[in-house]
Amino acid sequence: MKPVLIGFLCEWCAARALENMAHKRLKLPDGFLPLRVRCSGAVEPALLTEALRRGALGVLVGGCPRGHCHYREGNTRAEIRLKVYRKLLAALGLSPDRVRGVWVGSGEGERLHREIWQFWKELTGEDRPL
Amino acid sequence: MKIALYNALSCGGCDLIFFLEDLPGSFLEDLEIVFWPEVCDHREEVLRNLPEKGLEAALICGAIRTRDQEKRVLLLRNKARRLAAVGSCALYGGIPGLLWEKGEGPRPVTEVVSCEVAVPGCPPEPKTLREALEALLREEDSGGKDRGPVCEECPRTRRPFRIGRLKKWGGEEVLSGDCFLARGIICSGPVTRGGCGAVCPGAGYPCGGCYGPLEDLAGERLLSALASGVLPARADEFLEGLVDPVGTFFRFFLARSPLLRLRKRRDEEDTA
Amino acid sequence: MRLFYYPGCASQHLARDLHQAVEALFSALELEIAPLEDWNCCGAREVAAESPLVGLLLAARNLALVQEGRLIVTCSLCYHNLKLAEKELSRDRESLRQLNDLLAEEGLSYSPDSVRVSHLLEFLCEKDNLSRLVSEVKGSGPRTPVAPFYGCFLSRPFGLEAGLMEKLLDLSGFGVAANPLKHHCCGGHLPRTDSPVIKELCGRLIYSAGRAGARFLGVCCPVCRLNLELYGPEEGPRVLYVPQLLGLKLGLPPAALGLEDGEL
Amino acid sequence: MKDWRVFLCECGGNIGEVVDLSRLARELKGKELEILRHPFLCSPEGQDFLVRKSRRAKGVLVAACAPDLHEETFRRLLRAQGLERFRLVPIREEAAWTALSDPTAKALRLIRAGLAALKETRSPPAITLRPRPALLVIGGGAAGITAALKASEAGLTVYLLEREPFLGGKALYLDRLYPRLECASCVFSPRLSALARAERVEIFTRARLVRLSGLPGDFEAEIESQPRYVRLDRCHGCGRCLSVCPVEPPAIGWPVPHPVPKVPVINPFRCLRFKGQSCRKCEKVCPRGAIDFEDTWGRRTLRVGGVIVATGFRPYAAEKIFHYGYGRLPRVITLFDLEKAFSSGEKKPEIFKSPPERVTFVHCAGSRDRRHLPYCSEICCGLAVKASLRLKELYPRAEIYHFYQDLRLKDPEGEGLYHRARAMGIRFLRGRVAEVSEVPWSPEDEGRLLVLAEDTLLRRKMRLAVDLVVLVPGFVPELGAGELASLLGLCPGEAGFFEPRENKVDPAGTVRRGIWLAGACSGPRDLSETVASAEAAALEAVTFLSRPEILVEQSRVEWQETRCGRCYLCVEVCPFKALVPAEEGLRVLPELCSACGLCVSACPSGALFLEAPEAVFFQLRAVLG
Repeated sequence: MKPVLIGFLCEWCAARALENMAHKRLKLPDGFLPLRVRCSGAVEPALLTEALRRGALGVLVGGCPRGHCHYREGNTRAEIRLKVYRKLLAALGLSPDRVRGVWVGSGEGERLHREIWQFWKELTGEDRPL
Repeated sequence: MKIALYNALSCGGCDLIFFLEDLPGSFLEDLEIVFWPEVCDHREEVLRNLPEKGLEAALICGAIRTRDQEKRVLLLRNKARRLAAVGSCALYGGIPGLLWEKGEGPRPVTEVVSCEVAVPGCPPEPKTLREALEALLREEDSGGKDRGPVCEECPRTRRPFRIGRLKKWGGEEVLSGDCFLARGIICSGPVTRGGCGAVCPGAGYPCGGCYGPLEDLAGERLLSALASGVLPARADEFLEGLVDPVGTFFRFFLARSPLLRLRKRRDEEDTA
Repeated sequence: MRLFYYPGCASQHLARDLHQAVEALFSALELEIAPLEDWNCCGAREVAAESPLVGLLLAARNLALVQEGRLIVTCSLCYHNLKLAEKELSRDRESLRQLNDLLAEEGLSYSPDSVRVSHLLEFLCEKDNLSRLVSEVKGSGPRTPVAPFYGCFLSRPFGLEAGLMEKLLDLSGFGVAANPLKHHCCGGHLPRTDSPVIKELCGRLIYSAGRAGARFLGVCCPVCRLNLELYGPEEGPRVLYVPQLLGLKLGLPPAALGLEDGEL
Repeated sequence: MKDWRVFLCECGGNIGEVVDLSRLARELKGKELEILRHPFLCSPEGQDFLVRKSRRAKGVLVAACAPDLHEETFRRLLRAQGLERFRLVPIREEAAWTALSDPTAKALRLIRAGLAALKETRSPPAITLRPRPALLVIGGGAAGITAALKASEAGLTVYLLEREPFLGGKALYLDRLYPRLECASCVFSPRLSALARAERVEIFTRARLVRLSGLPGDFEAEIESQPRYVRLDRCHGCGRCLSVCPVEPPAIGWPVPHPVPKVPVINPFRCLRFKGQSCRKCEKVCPRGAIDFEDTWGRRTLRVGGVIVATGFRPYAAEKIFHYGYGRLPRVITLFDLEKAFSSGEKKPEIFKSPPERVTFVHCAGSRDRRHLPYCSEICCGLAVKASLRLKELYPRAEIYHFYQDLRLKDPEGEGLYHRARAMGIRFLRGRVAEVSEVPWSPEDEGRLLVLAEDTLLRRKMRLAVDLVVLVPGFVPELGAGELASLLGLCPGEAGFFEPRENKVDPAGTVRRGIWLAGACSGPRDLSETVASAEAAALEAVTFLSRPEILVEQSRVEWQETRCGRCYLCVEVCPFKALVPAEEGLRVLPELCSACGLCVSACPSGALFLEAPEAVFFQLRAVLG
C-alpha cells in the first residue's frame, strides 16, 4: 500500500484552508487524504488508532486557530486529547509524531500546505517538488 | 460428562473459582475430569488418546505465551466439542498482556482457537461462571455481548464532573460514595462491559476493566473521556499525573490493542 | 553552574586591551570564570562562503568544550556566531547529529540543552553580579557622561534585552547620554572594500554621541571600536570598551585595563 | 434496482479535464449504484438533471466543488423530493486542484469514503421559523450607520451598538475625500443626522456584545453597556453643562466634531465628583435633570433575527516601527494625526506652529513588510496623496516628498489627482525610507529631522533634512475584532480581518447564516467602498429577515439509552449546555445543541452520535481501502 496521511479537517477553518490552498493550485502529496469533520474536537482518539491500524502512516488533525473555535473550546479539547494520545504512543514505544494537530485559519492555505508537506516529509522522506 | 481444564499463562486465580459451591448442580452431577494438571492428571497422552471431540467440554484459563501452550490449546480444541475461555487472560490477554517485549507477547486464547463460551473477569464472579456453565450445558454460545457499561450496575452517585488533578486511590474519595471519575480517580467503568455487578466500585475500589472492553478501542475511549473531562487550564498537570498511560487505559486488554500490534509489526521490521 | 569565558581571536591581537579589561574585571569582582581551554575561532564571517555546516562546526566545537554550563562572550561577532549555533542546532537535529559525528573524532559531543551562551553584558546584569559590581565601585566621583553603543550584532537578530549597557554604566557611576543611534552599523567589514561609506557612518555615530553630551562612547565589539577610532573624526568623544569603563570605576589601574594613562 | 446515485460534475474543465471521470465511473460501477455525469451541475440545467435523475433514489452523492458553494442548493432540491440521504464530496478542491500526480485515484478514494457514510447519513432535521424583523448592527462607524439606516428604511427594527460614546467612527476625522477632495463632513454628517431621526433605530453607546445564542432568524444577543452618567432619554443637547465644569479640559463633554447622540459624556477619571469631591455644577445647571452620577454598568438581552458586523479597521500602530521614531520624535506624525489636525477646524494645530519647509510622506510604514504587515492596504496611497495636496494648499511654499513602493491610486480620478500633485511640485520618489532620526547627517541641519532613503529609480541615496515626517501606516482590524470573531463563531483570516463567505460572489455573507459583514472589518476600505458594502449587507439582512418563513437545519446529537453509563461527562463537556441529566437519563436540548460533536467524541461508551453511529469510522475505513 502506498503511504497515506489522513487529515481530519474541521469544516470551519482547516477544510476551508484546504479550499483556499486549492484556489492557489498548491499541490499536496497523493497520499494525503482529507476527511471533513464538524470540529477538531469531534475527532475521537479511537479514530486515530483506527487510522493507524489500517495502515495510515500519520494522522493530522486540523482545527481553528487557538481561541477561535466555532464551538468555543473544541480545538482546545482536541489539543489536550492529542497530547494525551501522543504520550500513550510514546509509552508504547511508537513515535508520537505520527499524530499531530495543526491550527489554521480559513485563509491560511499556504500555511496548511507547508505543514502538510513538512509532516509528509518527516513520515516518508519525500519532499515537495519544486 | 468428560471435561478438561487447562491453565496457560495465568495466576491460577480462575481455577479457584471452580471450588465455589455456587456451580450448577447439573454440571457437577456425572462430571468426569479427564485432565486438569493442577489437580489431577497432567499427562498430555491422556488427551491425545481421546477420540476427536471425545471431550464434552474444555475450560481454558490464561493467555498463550509459549509454543507448548499453543499446541496444548490446539489439541484441546480438537478433542473438545465445546470450548470455554475463562478469565480476562484467556479472553483479552489480561494482566500478562502488559508483559510485551520486542516482537512478542502473550496472546489471548481466543486469538489462537475459536471458543464457544466466554467467561469474563479477573477472576470471574461466581455468578458469571455459573451462567456460563449453564449456557455451556444448554449448548448455547455465550458472551454477554448485549450488556451496557459497568456504570449501569454501579451503586455510586453520578453527577456531571470535571477533572482538575488526578488523585491516587484512597481516603475520603473512596468512602464518599461519589463516582470515582468525578473525584479525579481513574475508573474504567464507562468503557468496561458490565455483568460483574460493579463489585469493585461498590466495595470502594475503582473498576480496572476486567470484564473486557465494552467496545472496540475501549482504551482510546477511556483516554478520550478523561482528556475530555480535564479542565483546559490544568491539562499539563493532568498529563504529568498520568504516569502510566498504557497500564491505565489498557490494563486487561493491551494484548488485543491495535496499537500494540503496530508496535510489534515495527519490531518485526526492525529485526528483519 | 560551570562558567567559562570565551576570549575569541581578537583577544590575541586587535582587542588585547578588551581581553585584559575583562580578565581584570572578573578578578576584581572575584568571579570564578576560567577562559575556555583549547578554544578555536567562532567562525567569524569568512567561513560564510563555505557550507553553513563549517561555521556551525567551528562554533559547536567551542560549545562542546564547555560540556555543561555557561559560556560568557564579549565580542559581538563571536556572540552572534555562538548564539546562532545554539539556536540552529537545538532546532535542526539532523545537523546536530552530523556535527556530533565529526566532534566524536576528538572525543567531544555537544548537547544544546546543557550549554548556554551569554553575552558579558547579560551576565553582569544578573542580580548577584550586579550587586557585587555596585559594592565594588570606588568613590563617587563625577558622573562622566557615556553614550552606549551596541552595534549590529548585539541588536539583531539575537538582540540583547534592552538597556543592559545603560544599566551597568548608570550603576557604576557614569552618566548615561541618550544615543539614538546605539543600534546602528559602524561599517563592519567595509574597510576591506575601501568603501567611502564608512567614514560617513562613523562620523555620524561619533557626532550623535557628541551632541548628546557624551565624553565617551562605550562599545563591546572590537570591530566597532576599530572602525570608530580609525574613521571617526578626531574631535569628539573617545571610544572605550565598556569593561574598561567599568574597570576604571572599580579603581583598577589603567594599565591593567589595557589603557595608557595619557589616553584619558 | 440502482437505488444509489453518484453525480459527477465536470465543473466545465475544472474537474473534467483533470480527473478521468470515465475511469471513475468504471471503477465505481456497482449493482446498486448508478453513475451520472454533467458538465455543470450547478447550472439550471444541471439542477434539473439532478432532480430528474435522482427520482426514486435511496441516496445521492454529488462529487463537485466545495460545500460552501452549492451544497445547500442541492440539499434543498433533493429534500423537496423527500430525499434525505445526501452527501457532497468536493473532489474539485480536494483532488482535481490539489492532487500532485493522480487526481483520479484520489477522487475515487474520497468518493468511496463518501459512499461508505452515505447509507448512514440523514439530512439533519429542519425547522421552519418566522424570522424576527430585528437586526443587531455591531459598530457605529460609516458602515454601521449606513447598514442601520438602510435596514430601518426597509422596515426592520435596528439595534446599533457602538463601543465609543459617540457614533461616526473614523469617518468623523476625515477632512477631504479621495479623489475629488470634497468636504467629508458635508457628505457624511447628513447621514448621522438622518440616523438620529430614523425610526425603529435604538442606539447603544459605550456598549459591546457579550453573548450570542440561538438560530439564524432568532438570535438572542446579550449586550453590556458602560455608564455614560448623562441620560440619553432626558438630555436635549443644550451644552450648558460643558461651560460650568471646573476641570480643564472639562470632564463632561462631546470631544468629537459631530457628536451623535448629542448627549455629553462624563469622564469619571477627571470628574471631581468621582474623586470624592462634592462638585455638582453640571447637575445643577442641567435644565432637564439628565446628569446621573448613579449610572451603572447595564446588561440587556435583545432578540434579533440577524447580525451585521461593522467593526471596521484602524491604522497599524506606527510606534512598532522603531526606526521611524513615531511616539519618540515630536515631528513624526501619522497620516491620521494629520487628518485629525485638518478636521479639527482650528487654524493652526500644534504641529503647524511653524510652517514646515519640507515634509516627507513615508508610504507603506510597516506595510508589505513581513515583520509588520505583510500585505498592502490599498487605500493608503490615495489618502496620502490627498492629504499632501491639502498640505500644499495650506503651505504653498513647502517642499513635499512622497516615498512610495508602488502608487496604487484607484478610480479614473486617482491618476488625475497624482498629476495634479506633480503639477503643484509635490515630488514622488520610489523607495523605502530606511530611517527617520533626530541625528542629522551634517551638523548644519541640527534641529531638523533626517530622512534616509534610496531613490530606487535613480539608484541614488537620499538624505533629506525635513521639518515634518508623515507616516502612512496600513490598516489592521479594529481592537476586539478577534474576541468578537470567537463570540460569533466567525473565522478571521491570516491578517485578522473577518473572512466573507465567498470573496467574489458573497462578500457580505459569512460562514454563519444570519450574520453579515459590512465595511472595513473584512479588509481595508475607503468610505465609498465601505458604504457600498454596508448597503450590500443591509440588503442581505433585509432579504433574509423579510421572508415569511425560513428553513433552519438543526442537526443535533442523538442519545442511545442502552449504551449510556450515565457518567454525565457529556453534560460537562458541552460548550453550549445543551445536555442535561434527566430522569430518563439524558435530555438533548435541540435549541442549544450546535452539533459540534464534542460530546460524541468524549463519550466513553459510544452512547451519543451525530449523523449516524460511527459515520466517520466508515469513511476512514473506506478511504484507507
